[in-house]
Amino acid sequence: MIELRSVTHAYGDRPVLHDLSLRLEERRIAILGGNGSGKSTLARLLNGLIVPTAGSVSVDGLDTRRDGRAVRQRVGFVFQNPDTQIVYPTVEEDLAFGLKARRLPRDEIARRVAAALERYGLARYRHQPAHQMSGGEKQLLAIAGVLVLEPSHVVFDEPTTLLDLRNRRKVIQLVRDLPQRVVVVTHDLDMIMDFDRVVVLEGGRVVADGPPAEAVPAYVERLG
Amino acid sequence: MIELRSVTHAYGDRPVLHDLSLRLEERRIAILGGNGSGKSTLARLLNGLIVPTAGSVSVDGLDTRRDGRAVRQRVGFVFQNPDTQIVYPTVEEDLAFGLKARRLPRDEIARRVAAALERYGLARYRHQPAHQMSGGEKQLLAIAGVLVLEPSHVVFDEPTTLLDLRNRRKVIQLVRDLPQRVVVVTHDLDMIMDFDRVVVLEGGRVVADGPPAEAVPAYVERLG
Amino acid sequence: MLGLYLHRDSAVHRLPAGAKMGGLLLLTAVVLTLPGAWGALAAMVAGAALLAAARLPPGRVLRDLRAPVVMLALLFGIQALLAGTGWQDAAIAVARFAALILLATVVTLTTRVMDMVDLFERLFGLLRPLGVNPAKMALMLALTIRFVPLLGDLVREVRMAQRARGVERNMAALFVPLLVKILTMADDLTAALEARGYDPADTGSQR
Amino acid sequence: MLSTRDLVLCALFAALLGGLGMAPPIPLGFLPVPITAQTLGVMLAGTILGARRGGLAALLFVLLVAAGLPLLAGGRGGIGVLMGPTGGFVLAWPLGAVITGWLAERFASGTSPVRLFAVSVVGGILAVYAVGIPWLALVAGLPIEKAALGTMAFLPGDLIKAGVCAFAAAAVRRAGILPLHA
Ligand SMILES: Nc1ncnc2c1ncn2[C@@H]1O[C@H](COP(=O)(O)OP(=O)(O)OP(=O)(O)O)[C@@H](O)[C@H]1O
Ligand SMILES: Nc1ncnc2c1ncn2[C@@H]1O[C@H](COP(=O)(O)OP(=O)(O)OP(=O)(O)O)[C@@H](O)[C@H]1O
Ligand SMILES: O=C(O)CCCC[C@@H]1SC[C@@H]2NC(=O)N[C@@H]21
Ligand SMILES: [Mg+2]
Ligand SMILES: [Mg+2]
Repeated sequence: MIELRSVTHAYGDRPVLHDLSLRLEERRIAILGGNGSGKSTLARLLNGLIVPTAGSVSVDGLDTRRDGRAVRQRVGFVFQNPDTQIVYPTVEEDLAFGLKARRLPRDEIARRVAAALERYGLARYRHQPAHQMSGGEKQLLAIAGVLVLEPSHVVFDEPTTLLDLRNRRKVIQLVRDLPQRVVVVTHDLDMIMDFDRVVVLEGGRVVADGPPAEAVPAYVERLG
Repeated sequence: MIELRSVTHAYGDRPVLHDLSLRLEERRIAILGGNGSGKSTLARLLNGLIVPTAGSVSVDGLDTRRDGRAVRQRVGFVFQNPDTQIVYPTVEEDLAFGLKARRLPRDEIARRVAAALERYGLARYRHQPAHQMSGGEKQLLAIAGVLVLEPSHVVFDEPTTLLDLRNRRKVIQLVRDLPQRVVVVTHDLDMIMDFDRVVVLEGGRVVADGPPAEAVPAYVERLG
Repeated sequence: MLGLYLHRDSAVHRLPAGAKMGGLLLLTAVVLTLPGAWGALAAMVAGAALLAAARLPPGRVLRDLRAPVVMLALLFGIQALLAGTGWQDAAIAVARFAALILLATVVTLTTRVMDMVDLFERLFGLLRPLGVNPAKMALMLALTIRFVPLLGDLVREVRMAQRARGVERNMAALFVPLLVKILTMADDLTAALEARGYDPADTGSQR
Repeated sequence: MLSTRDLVLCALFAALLGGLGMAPPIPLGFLPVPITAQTLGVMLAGTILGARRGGLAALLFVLLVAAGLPLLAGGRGGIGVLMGPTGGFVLAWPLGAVITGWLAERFASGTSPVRLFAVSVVGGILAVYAVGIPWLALVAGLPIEKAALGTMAFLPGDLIKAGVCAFAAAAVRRAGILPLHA
């Protein structure tokens, strides 16, 4: 469970989130909101990539400010732009990157990488330079690179923006099938229609919060 | 009118477009296709940013290989990511960039820049550094930077991917109201429903070509 | 950080970039040659006067200056302590450079980047016989100014992506994706420049 | 002649040098010269772009610092800083990038990290020190041996930077992204 207590966040002297309190315990949660409403900021707070200017964020009781490292082991994060997330050069090396940092034994790493290559349909790209893959394939690799670490929560920041219809469905399906708890920031309403909860941000405040049937129309209306 | 005659294009020894012949004369044309199908490559051929490996592309009778410069004056190009399109530090200077490259007289430049600032609602950002603008504002600036050159055709490569609902509508409306001939590469089906023609690519070949009511279902089915 | 030009309607803003840069050079020479604290004092007074004349908000300017001055104080202060050169000398050294940074900041805040770049372009014109293309130099300078914040964001983003994958600090792994991203961005930027009518074969001067 | 792509690459690497200035400088104590991440940018510009473009990138950076942009670590800039005790090092950066690039083009155009490391050391460390030390002695009024000895404190850090540069440049080459002569 992720909990935000009176969280305020500012970049320099510019506040972008104002006194947010949320208990995120549903299995699939979406965050909607206009450009600049604070979605990415909120998402980055959830695994301690940034820490709040005031208030606190905790994951399963661990404070992101004090136990940042432990929190990041629990909460995986997939960035919008796979290019900045992939540590090149080859697909296989990239998948092993996070596992090596955890100092797992060599054969354990090899096992997990092989499994991930299979599961996400990347096996045939194994030795290929990652930057030569298409947008959709890169996005899959970025997701695989996080999931191979087996986090208990996964946060996605707009994971479908570069994808065609087919790859988008693939990613939507993949997210749907994840056993983990999931938080997705997106503008893609199709993706979240069967989610358990939708939080809508505007100007750094929650303006709607509830099941999709309630919150999505509120979002559409506000931005209409 | 843009015409492609038996166009083939390869990057190195990897062909991505195969013997394409198209006469693009409708006012609003969309190009659809999966990731890696060759859409961006096709778009870049249209204004001579790249020239075909074989075959030829002409704009109003001008060959892109021989008259590249004249072609680029006629065909504006708006990229997916405004961050890679904005080249000068402030909004006003960036708008002036293309005009300066054309060697227009100073007062003509000033006049056109002022008009564009007004028309696209950028006047209040005039002296602001472009990097401080939001995604949607940047996209508007990128479009304005092209339209200020008054091209007779405008090609867009996925212009709405980074935008929220509101900014997306704004850009869709802006594209709809353009007096120019327009070619749009996109995965965004809402944008093109009232277009005159939709060309669907797959593996570097045209697999459907017609009014949206015909071509879009063909696209959806293929990628389904 | 690169807030740079701060638009105000003032005589200092309207002064030609050449005059401002020339003045800056001159004052720098004076400050560095005058013995003791006098040069620094003179430059401080000049800087403060210009600041007022330019109608710049002093709070904002002082905030911009805080980081470099703290840095300078650290550089010279620790040296004074360890080398025993005396705190007065250290204070004077800090004051000198702080004054010069103040002057440079006033010039930067009141001069449009384009005007500065135009000035460089004219200066590079003198080097044309050596094969220097002033228009290209000017364009590269402007591009650099535009890219600095972009690169800053990129560095931040890549670092975060790595921390998200459990790698808290790994310099080598940081630069691989960063370089790949820079090099692929270069292709898009090149296309964007050419799409807007930039022609590298065009060697004539602007205007 | 410089192509549009060359212009963009030069500007991007000049900006990368500026971006590296965001890492806080570490004061040494006995010398008024900090440890900075920016020399890594010099080595990267040389090894990845080659002599001409790499040197140009570093030159652009120095020009913008001279113009007063706060691009040096800790937000410093302006002619005054260039004329200060650290000025010789900064002014030597373009030279360092040229030498690194020149050597890379001849001896390290492949993916060998060892060679890339060696050229980074010669261009990015030796050449920079060769100009920086006499300048420091002159401006700070130190005997040259003392300036040279003090500067040796940068060596461990700069060797690490050369290592990082070699690793990163080798990886980029292995991915086949930008051949040195393209
Ligand atoms: N590192 C930063 N420094 C300064 N301001 C920032 C930074 N990151 C974001 N901001 C600003 O904070 C506000 C919220 O940004 P955020 O990225 O959280 O918005 P968002 O909802 O994710 O928007 P988008 O839909 O465009 O991705 C924006 O106005 C943005 O300009
Ligand atoms: N500069 C390049 N060098 C080598 N291969 C390239 C280059 N640009 C594109 N390709 C390859 O050519 C194919 C077509 O690319 P293109 O960018 O035209 O696809 P697209 O239809 O625009 O895809 P997307 O929807 O992902 O943007 C892809 O397989 C891509 O990997
Ligand atoms: O920021 C400045 O004022 C310039 C600092 C120059 C530092 C020199 S460059 C070579 C050597 N290696 C370092 O890390 N620092 C010094
Ligand atoms: Mg965001
Ligand atoms: Mg594309």
